[in-house]
Formats: sequence, C-alpha cells, structure tokens
Amino acid sequence: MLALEVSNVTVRYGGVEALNRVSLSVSEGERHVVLGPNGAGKTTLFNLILGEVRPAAGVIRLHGEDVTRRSVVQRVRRGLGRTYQQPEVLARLRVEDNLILAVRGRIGPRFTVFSKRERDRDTRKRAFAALNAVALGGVAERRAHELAHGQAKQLEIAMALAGGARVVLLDEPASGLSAGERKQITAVIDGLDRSVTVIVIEHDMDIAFHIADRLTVLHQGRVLACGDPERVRAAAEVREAYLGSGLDG
Amino acid sequence: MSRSSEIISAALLALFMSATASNVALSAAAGTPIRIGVLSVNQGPAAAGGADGFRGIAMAVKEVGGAIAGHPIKIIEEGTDQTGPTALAKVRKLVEQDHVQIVIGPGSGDEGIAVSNYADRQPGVTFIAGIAAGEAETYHHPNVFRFAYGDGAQWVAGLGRYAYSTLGVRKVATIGDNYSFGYAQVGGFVSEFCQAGGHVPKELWTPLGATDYSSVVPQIPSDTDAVYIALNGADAINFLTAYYAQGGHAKFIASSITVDESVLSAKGSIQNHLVGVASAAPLADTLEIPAWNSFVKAYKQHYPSGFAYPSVWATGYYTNAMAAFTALAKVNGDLSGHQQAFRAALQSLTYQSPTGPISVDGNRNGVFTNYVTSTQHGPNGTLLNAVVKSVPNVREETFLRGGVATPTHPACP
Amino acid sequence: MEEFALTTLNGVAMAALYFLVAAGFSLIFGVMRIVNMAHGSLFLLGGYLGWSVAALTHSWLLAIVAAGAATAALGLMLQQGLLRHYQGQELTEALITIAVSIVIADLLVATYGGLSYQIPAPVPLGHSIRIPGTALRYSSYSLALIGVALATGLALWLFLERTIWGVVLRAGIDDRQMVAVLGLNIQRIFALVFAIGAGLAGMAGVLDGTLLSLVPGVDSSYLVAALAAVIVGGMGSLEGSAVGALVVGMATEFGIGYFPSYAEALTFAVMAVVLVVRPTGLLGKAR
Amino acid sequence: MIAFHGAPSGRSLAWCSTLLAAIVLPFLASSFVTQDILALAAWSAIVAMSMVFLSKYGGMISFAQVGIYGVGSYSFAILAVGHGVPWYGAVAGALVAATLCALLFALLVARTYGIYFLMVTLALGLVVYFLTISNYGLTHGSGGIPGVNPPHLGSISLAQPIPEYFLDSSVAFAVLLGLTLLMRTQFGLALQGCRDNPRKMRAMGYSVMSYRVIAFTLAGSIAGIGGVLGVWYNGIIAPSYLDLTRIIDFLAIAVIGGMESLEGTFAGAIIYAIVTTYASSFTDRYNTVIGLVLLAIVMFAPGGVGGLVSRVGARLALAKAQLTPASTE
Repeated sequence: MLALEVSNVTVRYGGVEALNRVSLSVSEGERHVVLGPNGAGKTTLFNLILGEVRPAAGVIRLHGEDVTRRSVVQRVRRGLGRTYQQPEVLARLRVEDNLILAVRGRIGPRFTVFSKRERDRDTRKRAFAALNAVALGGVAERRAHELAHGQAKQLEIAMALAGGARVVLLDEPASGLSAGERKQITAVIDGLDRSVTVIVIEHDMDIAFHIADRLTVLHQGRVLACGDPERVRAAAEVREAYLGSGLDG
Repeated sequence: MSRSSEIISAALLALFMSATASNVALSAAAGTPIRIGVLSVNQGPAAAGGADGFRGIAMAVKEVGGAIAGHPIKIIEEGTDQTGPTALAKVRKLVEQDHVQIVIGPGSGDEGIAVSNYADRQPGVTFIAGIAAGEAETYHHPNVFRFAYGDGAQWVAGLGRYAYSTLGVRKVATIGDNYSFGYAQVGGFVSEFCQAGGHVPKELWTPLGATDYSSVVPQIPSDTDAVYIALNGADAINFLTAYYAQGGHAKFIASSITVDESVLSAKGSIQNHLVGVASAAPLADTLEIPAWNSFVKAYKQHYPSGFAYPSVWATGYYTNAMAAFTALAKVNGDLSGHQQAFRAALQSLTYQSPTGPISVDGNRNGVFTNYVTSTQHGPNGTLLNAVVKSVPNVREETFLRGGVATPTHPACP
Repeated sequence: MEEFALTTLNGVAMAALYFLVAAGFSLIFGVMRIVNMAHGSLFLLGGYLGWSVAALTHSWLLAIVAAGAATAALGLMLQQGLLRHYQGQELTEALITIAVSIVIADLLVATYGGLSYQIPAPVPLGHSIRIPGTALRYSSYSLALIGVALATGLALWLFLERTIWGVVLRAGIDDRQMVAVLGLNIQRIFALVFAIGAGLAGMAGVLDGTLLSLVPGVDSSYLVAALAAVIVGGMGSLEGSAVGALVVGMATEFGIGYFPSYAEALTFAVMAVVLVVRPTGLLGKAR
Repeated sequence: MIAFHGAPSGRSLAWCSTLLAAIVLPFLASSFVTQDILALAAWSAIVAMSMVFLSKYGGMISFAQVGIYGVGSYSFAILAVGHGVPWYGAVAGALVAATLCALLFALLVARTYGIYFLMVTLALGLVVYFLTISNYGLTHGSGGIPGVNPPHLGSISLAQPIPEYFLDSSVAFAVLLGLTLLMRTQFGLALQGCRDNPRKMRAMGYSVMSYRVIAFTLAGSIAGIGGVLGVWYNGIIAPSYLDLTRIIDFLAIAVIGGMESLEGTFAGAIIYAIVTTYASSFTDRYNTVIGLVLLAIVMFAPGGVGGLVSRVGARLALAKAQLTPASTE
C-alpha cells in the first residue's frame, strides 16, 4: 500500500509554474529523499502535500484516500506531520507545551476547555516520550525561543512525530547545523520507527544518500529522476542539473 | 501572577497619596464660602464660545464683589470637550471631590442630558444650566433650573410667524444637524410656521460635523420660497460654501446657531452671504435697552480681545450666574436644609437680565424675551445681529405640545 | 438625473481630497508598516499653517507650498526623532503617533481656537463654471482639485515606477529584508517616504481649508476616511489608495445626498462588505 | 488558589495585603475616590482587560473593544429604559448582544493579522459609533439614552459608592481570575500557540481561525460586562462614549498598565483616572499632558506599569536569591 501518492500535480503562482505535472509515490515505511537545486519546487511540493497550497491540477492521496480537497487540519488528523526549513516552533511557550499541543492537535477533540485528568496525563506521557526520542528531555521547561538552532530543529521533528504521525515531511532537517548536530539529527531519523513513512528534503548529499531508500530529483518544477540511490546517482540528467556539484560524494 | 499584587499595591499607594493630598487642600479653605462649580467648553470646535462662557461668569462674580451676604464666592471651573462623557466626569469631580453646592453649566445639549441625568443622583446640589438647550432638560429633575435660555425651540420663537407674516414665505425646506439641538431648532421654527399656515415639504437632516455638503445641495427642493438652516458653526460654513459653489440663490432663514458669534467671526468670507438673513435668538447685538448697553460696555472693557459683542455663551452664563447670585442674596447665602430656601427663591425670582426680564416656569425652565434678528454689516467689516422684533414671555410649553422634537416631529408637509 | 450627475461629480471631488490624504498614509504604511495615527493632525496643522501664510502673504500658492514643506519637515522630525528607534515594533509606532496626534490637536486648539477657518480660493478658481456640453454648473475649484489629485497621483506613480528611488521603494513594500540585503540605505528611504506622506497631508489640509473649512475635529474625520480608503483599496498600494478614495468619496457623497442620517455608517458598511469579499482590499495583494 | 501556588511566603503575603487594602481602602478614602477613581477604574479595567487578553494571549491588538462595550451598554439601556425589562433580563440581553456583535466582528477579522488587524478593528469600532449616532429610532442619536440606573439589591443601591466599588471590583477580579485560569487549560495553551505561530499550529492540526474567533468572542463578552457596569456608573449611554477619543482612552489604560499584563489594567485604569481628573485642575492643556504621559510610557516603559513592576520584582527576587542561596521550595 502507498502511504502517499502525488499524481500529475501542477501548481501555479501567478503566471509561473512552480510544479509542473509532478508525480511522486512513497510506500509505507519508506525513507524518501527529495533533491534539487534552489527554486526546484521542493518546498512547494511539501506545502502542497500538507495542503497549504492548492494544486491547479492533479490528485494527492494519503493512504489511498483522495485528500486533494481536504484542509491542512483534516490531513494532519489523518496522520500527516511536517517540519519547516527554518524551524517553526511556538516561540513563547515552553518546550513541553509545544509537544503537548502537538499531541493534542493530532488526537483532538478540537476544544477541550476542561480536560479530563487521565487524558491529560496520557497527553503528557506521549509528549515526554516524543521529547525523549529526540533527547530534549532536559530542556522541557525552557521557552522554545531560548533553544539553540539545532535543538529547535529537533523539537520540530519531535512535534511532527508526536501524537502518532504516520507520514512526516522533514524540510532540510540538517540545514544550519554543526557537524556534531548533523550526526545527532541523522541518528534521530535513523532511529524512527519503521511504521512511520518519512519524506525528507535535504541538501547534504551524505545525509541524503545515507537515509534514502528512494530519491526524487526535482528541477525547475519537474521530476528529473526518481528511484533508488544507485539509479539516481547514475542518471545523466541529474549530473547535468547539478553540474557535477557534490554528487560524486 | 507574582507581580499582580505588587502592581495593584503600587497603584493603590499612588492613589492614596493623591487622595490625602486633595483632602489637605480641602481643609485649608477658610470661612464659609459658597462653592460654585462651572462647566463650560474648552476643547474642540466650541472652545472659543466656551471661553466666553467663563468670561460671563467672571463678570457676574465681579459685579457682586466676589461675595454674597458675607459669604465669599468660590468658583471652580472645569472645561469640557462638548461631549457627555467629559461633562459627566467633570461634574462628578466638581460635586464629589470639590464639594460644590451649585453647578452652573454645561454649555451644549448632549452635555446637558448627561448632567441632568446625573443631577438625580445628587439631590443636595442645585444645577443651573449654562446654555445647554436640550428640550425638556429640566423636567422631572427638581434640582435642575435653567434661566438662560430655555430650550433650542424657544431660541427661535417669533421666527416662524415673522417668516410667514412679514417675509410672506409660504413653503420652506429645512436642513438641520442630526442631533437633539438641531431637532429643537428646526422643531421650534416649524411648529410656529405651521401654526401660522405655512408648509414644510422637506426636512433634511445631516450628520453633525459633516464636512462636505455638496451633495446635499441638489436635494434642496427648488420650488420652496425659502430654506431654513439650523446648522452649527463649522457645519453652517461648510454648507454655505458648498451651496454658493454650486451657484445657488435661495432665500435663507437661519436658526440662532447658524448666525451666532462663532459663525459671524469665522476666518473667511462665506458668511457675508448671510447679510440680511432673518434669524432669532435670545439676544441681539444691537439691542437698545440700557441693561444690554452697559453689559456690552463692561464686556468690551474687560475683554478687548473677546468677541465683537458678548456671545450667547457670555450672556447666558452671566445671566444664569446673576440669577443664582440674586436668589442667594435673598436668602442671605443660606444653603442649608437641602437648599430648599434657595430653590424657592430661584423659583419665584424675576431677574432683570441684560436682554430683558427672565424667570422660570413650573418646570424650572426659562421664560424670557426672544428676538427676531437680521444679520447686518457692523463697523470695521464685522457682522452683527440687528434687532427686528422682540417676542416677550417665551415659554417652553408653547413648543412642547405634542412632545419633544424629533426628526419627524413636528411636521406639516 | 442632474442630481445624480452632481453627486457623482462631488464624489470624485471628495475622492480627490481623500486620495491626497490616503496616498501618504498608505505609502507610509506600505513601506514602514506604520499606522500613522498622526496623519490627520498633520493634515489639520498644514491647513492652519496655510491659512496663516495666506493671511500674511495673500498668496494661495505660497500657502500650499509652505504648508507642504512645514508638515514634511515635521513628519521627518517625527520619523527621525521618535519612530526611527522603534522600527519593526508596529504597535509601539502606532501608539507613538497616537500620542503625538493628541498633543498636536491640543496645541492647535490652543493656538487657533475653535473657530472655522477658510482659506480664500485663488482668484481664477473662485467661481462656478458650466460643464461643457451640459446644463450643469460646477465649482471650478473642485474641478481644479480633481486635477491636482490626478497630477499628484501621476507624479507619485512616475516616481514609484520610473525612478531608481521608486524601484527601491516598491521592492521595500514587497520585501523589506531584500532591500536591506541589497545594501541600499533603507533609512534614507524611510525618511523620504515619511516626509512625502506628511507633506501630502499638509497640502491636502490647505486644499480642504479652501474647499470647505478647518475646525478641530476634521483631523480625525480625515484620518478615519484615509483609514477606510486604504482598507477598501488595499493597504500599501498607490492604485489601491486611489480606488479606495473613490469608493469612500462616492459613499460619502451618495450617503449624505440620499441617506443623510446614515451617511457615515454607509462608508463603513461598504468597508465591511469589501472585507468579507476581499480581506486584503480591492487591489491588495494576498498576504 | 493562584496566590498560594509556588513559594508561599512573599507572594501570598503581598496578595493578602493587596486584597486587604482593596477591602479597607473604600472605607478610608472619600466617596469621590471610592466611586470616581476606584469603581471607575475597576469597570474600565474590565474593558481594558478584554483588550489586553486578546493582545497577550491571542496576539490580536483590537481597537474594536470599545465598540463592543458600547453594544453592551446600549443593549442594556434599550432593554431596561426603553422596554422596561427587569435588570437581570437586560443584563443577559446585553451580554448576548455584545457576544454576538463580537462573533460577527470576529468572523470578519479572524483572517487578518498584526497591524492590519489593528486597522480593521479600529474601523469596526468606528462603525458602531457611527451607527449609534445615526440610528435615531433605536439609540436616540447623539443625545443618547439617559436614565439608566443600577439595580437595588435588597435595600442596597448599587449606585452608592461603596456597593458600586465592591460590585465592580469583584467582577473585575473574577474576570482576571477566570481568564488566568482559562489560559492554563488546553484551550489557553492552543490560543497562545496560535499567537506564536499560526502556520505551525495549522500544520499541527489546529483550526487557528476557530481559536481566534472564540477568543475574540470571549473578549467581546468581557467587554460587554464592562459595558453593563459602565452604563450603570454613567447612568447614560451616548455615541460620544464610543468615539475615537474613548477608544484611545481605553487603549491608554491598557498601555499604561502594560499590554502584556492583565493585572496591570487595574493600575493603568487608576493612574489614568487620576491623571485625567487632576491634570485639568492644573492646566487647560491637559490633553497635551495626557499625550506626553502616553508618549513617555510608550518610549521609556514599553511594558507599562506591569512591565516595570515585573522588572523590579525580578531584580528583587534575584537579590533575595543571592542573599539566601539555600532557600527551598
């Protein structure tokens, strides 16, 4: 069964086609990396999958269900989670509360003004589990804006996963990190449960090829190549698009 | 929540200091002065008129030598911005903080409604209106008196009949500011004019403080004999500007406020179009009675930089203050016993004001002489209101038959 | 029919005045994200200054130049002296301009009192003229006012579209970071924009003082009108201010002409409808 | 409950003394201070709190609160004076009207953020003002509706200074307490999340728009409570209670108290009442004084009184911690 299926999707901004008949299939449990130079349409693809951007044409299926007309909230409730290139956290809230909200957001109900205690305890337990999964247990009491860049990125991953996400979109999880932090974040992704499908945009080729089961290369809004690491590495178009930069690594 | 208590305590402390400070000031006053609070306007469009109101009070105090029957008069002035909220805040301060026994003011209709309403909560204080001329303002408020000059409908007494009989006008369109005083000024004219046999096919109401009247002008019917304008200072000027810019040439009749000092002394020339226009008011610049002449003389002497003639503000505040002082003198300044003696004296008083005798009716509302006027050129290019006719004993009931004026009442299409 | 035509013409004339106020307000908002609540005060101040200059020199042209220059200078002082230190703190900036507007309004009452002031129109524009081809007579000054607004709008448009300053400014409206990254002196641009906006307000004050009259209170009327115009038209765009001013001008004139007691409410009803249909204003870009 | 959470010694002592002062003060102060400073400040603080609540927890700076407060006042006056509805019915009607008005406004503005939100709500606030001035049949135009009186509870008239003070201040305190507790629930947390990062909250499965609408509506109900207490205090409601000047008055209260401090609104309201009452005794140019005070606060104490106190408090706490390093929870 496919976890995510994007078929023949076109997105236009004004007159410009940001995505042109793009298709992408990701099976359940797969680690899929999206590559491409700046402006290729990678982040637009993520915005599209989450529902922040609506396509001019094409269909998006999540676990077989057509979600093209579903709102962001509805898609998230169906198990979708994402991070952003610049970490987006709830800056003035405590790290712990960031996670509690992440857990709650997915499991609903939408408005619990006075929540039952057991459920509250359950939420906290799941929040801390997510926190410990990214080794942020020590900073639970801090405000999110006080975190270092790397910590914020980890927090975001934890938030995307919290509450039982089944498909997560990670937008450049390693960008702006030190070598040590990169290692740490790779380990976090490696350690994710195989029941979770992970789609990653990544510029760092080492990390990309390390984690990828399959890759898709975007260029100027089109799919240039798609397949397992060896095939993508070998594809002539890809070499051309990148002008040989870094692909040999 | 840690800081909340500290914030509140800090505030309470500041408050305490200010409260004790004012108490000290209070106990420092000596003797048994009569404390009188005055409310007039010192902000916004009517600030110039409001300042004249304070002048009228000062003239009255000076005239009685600053004391009545041995009691020094202590005047406490507060300025407003011509709105109810500010008038209310200021009158509360005068009554509850400064402990005045008598309030003179305020100066405009909306303020008058708010202050009369407040008077119900302060039965021990006597309120004497400034020149606030809302209709029925003194009704049901046994501690509210209004000598000068009754309500806005009374201010135009005589004008409707004069328009019909002397000017020969049969059909009139009206344009008025869309608020209580505008209704009163239109209502007063319309009720008298209708009674005389005239017709008012169209009444236009425009928002108070409207800037551009260009699109109102085409709405004025061209088949009437005259247009009656009841617009405040700046509104009147804006209306006339728009009217003449479109080449209009109707005959105008103007309400009191349309040709008052603030319009006649505005910096511009549009008001020259008002020369020869009939109007009515409780006073007229060229009044030929000795009391008026000496009042004008005193005003010009004290306030050379004031208006060319004392405005309705100066005259009205002066008259109300002098009526209060005269009644106080009759009871030897005795304000004890819930001011009963003082109020009885006010009720029975007939005061010879600069504009003629003035007293109050059973509802404590002024009965006075009104004047039909005509706007004329005065010396040095100024404009003034010349007397055409006097209308004695103008009473509120004459106009209030059938209830307070509204945009649709009275009417005779 | 004649009534309708006149009201429409009045709407355009009023829109001309509103445009001059709204354009500066919108420009300042677009470039700096400052809601200049003192814009109305600068307008009234310009009007009064214009009256004083006209009374002294008997020159209407000098009055408008002096008022524009003085309010531009004051705007520059306001921006450099107070607002510059709080860039990006939108609420703080709005609050500062509110405080300044309270002070200016009060000092104007102290100086000029509450009387109405009218500035005599320049002699050739003091009369009404027949509109060619119709039986309508219309104020030549109002027609000139429409011309002034068109010329100003055109000048602003040329400035924004055809000069290097304008290119930088538009870039600044779209993306302020980018301008900074390009190494352009954004501070000088901010100062210039504030001066232009304030100067326009001051000149509009003189134009209003000639068309109608100046009196305490018109400062907030015109601020509110400018606010409505930029919300309707779309914030931060010159074309938006023009369209917004036209809508508000028409609503004002048709309101007072046909539903006078609801005149002001009508303007805002129109605004609410626009907000529902297009939250970013008629010509506003999606945010 | 709030007071005794955390370190018991200093905080609870400060709280108790504040509470004690709030109870004792009206018996010591003149009736003017009790009614025209303290009671006025208490109900003004409620209106300001509805503004500060939206700003602090929702990131929405709303200038429409005074308009909504006016809807509450007018509804009470129309029902009680115009139709003779008993006071409790009129209160309920006023709160419903204010809440519905806020809901309508919320639906109009929920998609708007930041400085745009400020401008649009300012315009909406003015809509209410212009409607009240022009709809003579319903609102009696610019003169407004006089003759509104607070109810009698048994033999106690709530128009009397001390009863009015205790009513207004306890309602204000209840609003403060209620909002503070509400903000600790999941709803409060989520609202704050929407303030910090609406996009992220949406990506986490929250309908940001709903949270903003609910918060705005709730703030409207609170403004409506202020509207009822306000019209009881004033005895009259008129359009001039809702004009731009009054909008700025309440904004000034919020700013002086601190836009980030619900408690600060009390201090802001008291200080504002004192300045406006006494400045006019010194100078005719009291509006200039008010403008300059506002300017000084915005420029030099951007957190308002609340910010100042918390800064001083933090410094004191630091000093205390340095003095007694071994202090335990």
